[in-house]
Amino acid sequence: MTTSERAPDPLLEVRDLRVTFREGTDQQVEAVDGISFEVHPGEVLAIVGESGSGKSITAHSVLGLLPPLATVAGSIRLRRRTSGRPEELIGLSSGAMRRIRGAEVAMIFQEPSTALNPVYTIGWQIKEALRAHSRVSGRTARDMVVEILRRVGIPEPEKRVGYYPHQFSGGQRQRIVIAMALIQNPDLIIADEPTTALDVTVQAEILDLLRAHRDEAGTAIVLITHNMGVVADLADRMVVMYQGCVVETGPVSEVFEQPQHPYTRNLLAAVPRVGVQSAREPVAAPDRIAVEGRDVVIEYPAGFRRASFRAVNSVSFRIAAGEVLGLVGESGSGKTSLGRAVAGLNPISSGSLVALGQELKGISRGKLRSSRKDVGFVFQDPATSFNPRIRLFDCLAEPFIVNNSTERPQLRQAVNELFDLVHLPRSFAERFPHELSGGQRQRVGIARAIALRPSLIIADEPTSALDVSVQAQILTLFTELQDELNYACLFITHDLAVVDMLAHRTAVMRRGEIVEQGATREVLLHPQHEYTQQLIGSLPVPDPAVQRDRSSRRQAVTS
Amino acid sequence: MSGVQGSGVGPAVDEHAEKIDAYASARNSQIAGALRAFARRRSALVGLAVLLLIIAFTVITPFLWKYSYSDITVDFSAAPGWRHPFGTDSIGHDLFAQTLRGIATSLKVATLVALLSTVVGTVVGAVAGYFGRAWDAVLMRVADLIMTIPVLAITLVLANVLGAKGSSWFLLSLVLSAVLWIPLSRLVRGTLLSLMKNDYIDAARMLGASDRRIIIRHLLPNAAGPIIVDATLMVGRAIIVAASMEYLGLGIQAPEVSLGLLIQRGQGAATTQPWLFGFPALFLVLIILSVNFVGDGLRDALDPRRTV
Amino acid sequence: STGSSKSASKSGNDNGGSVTVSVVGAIEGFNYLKAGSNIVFTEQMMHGIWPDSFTPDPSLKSVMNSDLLESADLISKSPQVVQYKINPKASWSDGTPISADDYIYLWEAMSGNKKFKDADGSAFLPANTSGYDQISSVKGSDGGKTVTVKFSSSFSDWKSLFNPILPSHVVKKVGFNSGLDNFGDALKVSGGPWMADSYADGQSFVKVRNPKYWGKAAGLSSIVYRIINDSTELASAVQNGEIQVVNPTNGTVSLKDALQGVGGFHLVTAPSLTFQHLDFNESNEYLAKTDIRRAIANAINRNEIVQRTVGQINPKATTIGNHIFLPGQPGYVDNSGEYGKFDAKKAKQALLKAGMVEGSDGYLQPTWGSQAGKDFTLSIVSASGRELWNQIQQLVQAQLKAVGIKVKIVTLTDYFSQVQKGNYDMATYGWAINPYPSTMKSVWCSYTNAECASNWAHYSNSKVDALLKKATGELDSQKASVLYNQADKLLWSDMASLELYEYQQVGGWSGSVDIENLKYNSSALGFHWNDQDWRLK
Amino acid sequence: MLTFILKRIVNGIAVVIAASVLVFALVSLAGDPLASMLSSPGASPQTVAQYRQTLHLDDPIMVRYLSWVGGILHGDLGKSYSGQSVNSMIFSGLGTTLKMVIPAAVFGLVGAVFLGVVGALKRNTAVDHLISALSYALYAIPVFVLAILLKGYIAVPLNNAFGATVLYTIGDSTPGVPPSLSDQVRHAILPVFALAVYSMGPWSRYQRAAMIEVMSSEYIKVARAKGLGRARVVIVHGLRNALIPIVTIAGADFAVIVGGAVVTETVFGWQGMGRVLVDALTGPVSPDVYVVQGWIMVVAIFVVAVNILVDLMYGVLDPRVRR
Ligand SMILES: Nc1ncnc2c1ncn2[C@@H]1O[C@H](COP(=O)(O)OP(=O)(O)OP(=O)(O)O)[C@@H](O)[C@H]1O
Ligand SMILES: Nc1ncnc2c1ncn2[C@@H]1O[C@H](COP(=O)(O)OP(=O)(O)OP(=O)(O)O)[C@@H](O)[C@H]1O
Ligand SMILES: [Mg+2]
Ligand SMILES: [Mg+2]
Repeated sequence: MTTSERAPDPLLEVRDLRVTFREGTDQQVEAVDGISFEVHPGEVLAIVGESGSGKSITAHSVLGLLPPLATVAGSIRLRRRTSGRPEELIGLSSGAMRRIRGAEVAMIFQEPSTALNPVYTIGWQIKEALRAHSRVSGRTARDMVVEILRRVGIPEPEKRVGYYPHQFSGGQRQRIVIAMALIQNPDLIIADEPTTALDVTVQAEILDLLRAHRDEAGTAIVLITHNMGVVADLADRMVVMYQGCVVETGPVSEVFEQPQHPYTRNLLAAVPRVGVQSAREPVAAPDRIAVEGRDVVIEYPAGFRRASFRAVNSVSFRIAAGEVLGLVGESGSGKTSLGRAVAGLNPISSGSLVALGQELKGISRGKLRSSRKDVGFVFQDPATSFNPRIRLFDCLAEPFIVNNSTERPQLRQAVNELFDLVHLPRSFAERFPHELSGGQRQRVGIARAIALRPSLIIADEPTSALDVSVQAQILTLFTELQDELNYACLFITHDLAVVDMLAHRTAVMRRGEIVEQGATREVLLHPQHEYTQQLIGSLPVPDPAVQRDRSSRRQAVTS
Repeated sequence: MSGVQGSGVGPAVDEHAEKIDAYASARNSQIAGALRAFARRRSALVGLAVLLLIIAFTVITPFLWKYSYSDITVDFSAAPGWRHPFGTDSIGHDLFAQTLRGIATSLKVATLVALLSTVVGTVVGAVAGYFGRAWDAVLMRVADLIMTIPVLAITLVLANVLGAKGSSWFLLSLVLSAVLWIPLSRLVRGTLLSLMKNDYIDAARMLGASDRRIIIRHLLPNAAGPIIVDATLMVGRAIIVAASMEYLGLGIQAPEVSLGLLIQRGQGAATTQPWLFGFPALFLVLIILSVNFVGDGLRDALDPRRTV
Repeated sequence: STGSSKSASKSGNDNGGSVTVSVVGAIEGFNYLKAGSNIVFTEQMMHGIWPDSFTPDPSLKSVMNSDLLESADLISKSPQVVQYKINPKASWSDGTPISADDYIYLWEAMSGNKKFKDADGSAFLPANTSGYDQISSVKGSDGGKTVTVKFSSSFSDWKSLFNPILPSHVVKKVGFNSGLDNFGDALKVSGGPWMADSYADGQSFVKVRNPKYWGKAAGLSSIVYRIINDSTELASAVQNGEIQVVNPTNGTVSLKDALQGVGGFHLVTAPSLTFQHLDFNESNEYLAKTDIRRAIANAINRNEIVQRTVGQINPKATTIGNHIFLPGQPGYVDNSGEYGKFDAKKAKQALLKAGMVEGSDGYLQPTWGSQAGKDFTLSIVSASGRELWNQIQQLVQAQLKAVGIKVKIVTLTDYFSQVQKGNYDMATYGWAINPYPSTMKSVWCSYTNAECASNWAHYSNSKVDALLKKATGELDSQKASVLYNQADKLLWSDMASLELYEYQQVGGWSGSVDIENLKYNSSALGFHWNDQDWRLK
Repeated sequence: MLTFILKRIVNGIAVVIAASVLVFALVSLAGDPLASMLSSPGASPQTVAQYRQTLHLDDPIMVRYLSWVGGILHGDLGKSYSGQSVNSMIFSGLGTTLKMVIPAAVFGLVGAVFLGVVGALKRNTAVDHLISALSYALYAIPVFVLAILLKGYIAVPLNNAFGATVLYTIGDSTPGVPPSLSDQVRHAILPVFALAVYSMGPWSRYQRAAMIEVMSSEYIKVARAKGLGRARVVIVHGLRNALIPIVTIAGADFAVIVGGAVVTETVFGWQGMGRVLVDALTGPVSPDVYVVQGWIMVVAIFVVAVNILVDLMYGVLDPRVRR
């Protein structure tokens, strides 16, 4: 079932919904500012929009899960299972709302690691959901739980029902959360970014699971996401939100083809696509080597209640001067560990790692410190990579002060030049980090990394904490600067499209090992290793037609 | 956030740039914000006001009041009245003067303890947290030791060892500090360990900053919140421990006066001559209460989450 | 006041009922004849379990225990020989007769003579050897029922000896030094109207009627001692009916007020045989001068001190005028004369004459000695936690300031070690004496003499030495008193120390019980001197 | 988990040994315990010298320490300077103290949990402010002040009103009568209350914070979205998780409660551990090294044991740390 049958009246109808938050005594924040949309039975409706645009608030107001400080106005009508008639949800008594929750409308949350209560077994928690609304005997309940776990693809469900949440991986936990929603057999599932925290390969599986359920049980799904690929994969219709308002609604294919609103256009344009931006040619003559690793092993020592752990297992690679090496791979595969080792922030346990002519294994503290000024590091999270108590001027002046490379009077000049380089107004120097937006902060992060004109930069997922549109700008800046300053770069990301845009060469990591490396174009177009192929196959493409095709092919392969 | 619908404005990078002037005026926004957050808590403000009032009162009144704490007045065992607002004790001390003196002693002890243990605790905690290894191991063992034996027992033993010398307020402060710096050093160590997970520490390392610079410029200022709060709460803790010691007959001794000592002496008369016990107890409770309110206000004000 | 009590009850005539008596302070073992365990309250608790030969009555006259002894006579004066005839019926509760062996054993234990050994072969550790160390032999005859005690030199206070006697057949086995430290079977052997029944560590002690007692049975069936830490707990405990009898203890004004505030309480305030004095350490170069000591004494208004301290506990409290006897004792005479009078003008003049000059801020400055040219400063020490002592320090400080002496108050936790080492200028503490004047000899005889172990003040006057020696050997108490008082006159004129007042005890019993025969006695026994006669009405 | 506990025990033993050496040295050097024996006239200095020898006070400190350790290895904590068995002093004291400390810890914990949970659920309402004010006040009133107030202004008037002793103000039981539960309870109410209240203040603050944090967590939202009733969400999902931090804090604070008990015992005339220590430090024969030593050892071992117990409990409460 790829298109939805339009029932005459909608399952859920949201009209002119407004949500305001009281802040302090007199301030009001309008989180949702008069939005309307509807969901029909069996339909998948995607709600997209930038971070903070009110998507989650909208979802929460349907189930009356807003915090007490929020005031809701407007109308949310749900066609009740019992009466078959629409009923107003706003202002419903808590008892009545409780009977709707789970039974008729279920919700799946973004963060699988915190959505399960850590102190109860998953079987207990699913059973609790089941028994919240129906009288089921203990044995039957248990059988039903095992059955639903099997359906969402948990191996050995008979045994695993007695496990605690921390004994599952992130993807499995999300499946369990979904199982918990499915077991109550609701008419509508609201999924709030159900795959954002997951790897692409796992994401694809979760999406398949949701699709299968919709196809089998005809459940309507509201899918909240900011990932256009996910929308293209699963949704029938979409709602685009921007700053608390709906700016555009329509069938997915129409919106993708002919976006009306400038924000939608902007959004779609900013989405990185594999193979669209031309991958960069490998550096012509890799004669000068910036980094060379041979059989690098990184181990984390045993600690309090923890065995020692080998995060990177015998990895060899090299980066030529002026070359960008993209490092991709699933979460936990050891990318950050490797990047930090190259920067000298983590020691390596065995093998050899030479960066800019300096062997890092067993290096002394003093030598390490002096060699670091030639290496820049751009951190993933712009929020924690700045000392909140230091003005940006001091922050950017620090590299010069620490290395005594610039006289005091010239500091101002040097900092101004940095601001210019990353296209920020010089006046930002007087601000504190929290007075900047995430994208701006990441620019300053890049400025700090290039301050001493290093010949090597390590960037650890520098854009994954940012919105797509901001991400695009940062990536452009990065390319510009690399062209201009011609540093060698280890660029860590989990997004193949980003690699495609930036990297001359690409290495793919899995479980502590590099399974494949080569020129970016080669790796992306002709993946050799099975895992690389899987990775590329799972990547949702922000084009409904293409993505539908891809996912049905993928399903054919996997089933 | 309103009225943007349909305006077609994309998320411009330099969206904030025009508002630059507004920001310039809020340069000291951190301090100002902290002050505002502090002022928003009425209990903290009241606590601060009461504390300052008590301190001012204690500092000024001895110059104006006709009796000194050590004077033996004509009246003895007198109930509160015009001549002696808090009454007199059985040999004729003016209890008002004595209570003021007791407050001063207790505050002196508490302040010195807070200062000393904060400085020592911060330095040791920072070293242990930052350099780890042997430093850390030693600190943690000492901390275990102190956590295992009740603070009061340790201070009792120490005060007893110091004998007569332990009865001066200065040495009493040393005794208390010798014990109370430890929980603070644990706090600093813990705070540092968690701060060190922040990328900006690694960023500073990448620039080649020295350990000293990282500790002083990047770690301690960010740990200042918990440290200041703990130092404030230490004031209350020190007052209680010192008063308990005095109550048990160790620590400050007559003719010096402290609140604990006054309470200890007055307790037998709690029902017959309630003023002997009541006034010192009242001030003791007031001081601890207001110090804790201030500490709590500071906790809110210095909470980094407030600014994010 | 209305709090009824369960324990103070009397049901039927056979059962004499029980009362709960407070004991303030820790118990350090039960053998109060042993050094380190000789605590007044222990003596009171154990009274009537181990029999006394003599007991002081309220007029402090020593009265023979006629249940234990048929007679006790001085049969020879030179050498002094005393003969005790033990009641033939007297026997320990385990059946062993009380005999001369018990007297012999006690002498051996208390003599301080190293030739006698305790059960484990170590030397005995007696709390007080005075008198026993003058005995040359103790012999039994008449089947052990006659005891003959021979002294090597005369000892006038012979009635202070053998109070009490211990069951030697038991103590010989378990040991004098350590066998009676913990409660056990050894303690259950009684030779008096009472018998130890039970002890809860540090919490309570119960003594019950001794069923085997040959004399008049105790009036109550039991006395429960409730051990508490601090006298401030007393008032509310009495008010709640948790305690019926407040054992007289050195009082404070607030304790007296608090007890007085308990409705129906029979308050007893009376002097004890402990007196407070101001001690001058004559190893201080200024205090070594009699003129300066006298001047200081004249500068001190003793009446004011009494008024502001014990006077508020007992309005009858006065200053005392004797270093050896206390008011109430037959030999007491006020010998203070002009030396004990308050006369600040005279004091000042005496100080100026002794080589002091007026300094800048009202303080005198010596023209000689280590403090020449500086404000004349003396320290006065006392122990921590002693409220009364601290109060006297402060009063002395204020009064001496008026004549230009600066007094530095020092409060010590290890007070006694410091005082015994002589690390002080002036001190204020109490001497607890028993009704026998000979005990004060060790305080006033020459500092250098070994038997004068309690003379920490470095006082030395050969005339006093001679008089005291003669007095302690004088068997006629009238004559002895005269000699003691001659010595005391010298002590006053030398201003060896300034006697201040007797401690005032505060005690009494709750209105909820009506106890017959409960009477205070200023000896160490307090209420307990006749506790076998207590009866509930 | 087993190796973890073993490690804790070894660590605890090391701590106790270090404490004993340190305390022995400190206390032995602090003043002459026999000085006050001479404070009554007539006491013989020879006897005191003899006493000193009997107690081995003139032996080198190292020798005395080792002989004490020798005794310990046989489970004998030695004798106090006045001859009593330290074992019996301490264990009788410990029994008494535990009768106060354990109910106080339990009552304090239950009270704190209750106040904290109510405060968190009624966050920023008048009820919450009232509870906050109460917890601050509780924390600010020193135990001995509270105790004096309780005695003078609660127990006495109450007993007068009933015309019988309903609440006792001294001791842990009535001496001389057969022990009964009601008697012990009536003795324990005031001290336990005074002591419990002392920790209740700060604990309720922690509990409130923990509860607020838990209630804002994702799984609470999930539980509500499942359609569970409010009570079930709060108790089964909220409280259960919010108990984990408070248990740790209460365990770590156990030494603090014991410290508070030292004072409470003094005020209420209980002859517990606190009095054993204070008497050993300030009594007639003091400082009494062996008693202080024994005290520190026993309390330290006890606190270590409680902490290990708390760790075990932590494992029960939080499956994530189970092994
Ligand atoms: N409890 C709250 N109090 C005040 N403001 C809130 C609260 N929760 C959310 N908001 C505000 O409401 C707006 C919408 O938030 P919402 O969580 O719906 O965004 P979102 O679209 O889901 O974003 P994201 O993609 O980051 O999850 C934001 O500006 C947010 O700051
Ligand atoms: N400090 C550490 N101590 C112990 N194990 C660690 C530590 N840091 C990381 N690991 C483990 O090492 C493995 C590799 O971690 P790493 O952070 O390098 O992965 P990554 O590829 O960067 O993952 P992600 O995409 O999630 O950032 C993971 O299993 C992780 O749990
Ligand atoms: Mg959201
Ligand atoms: Mg990473």
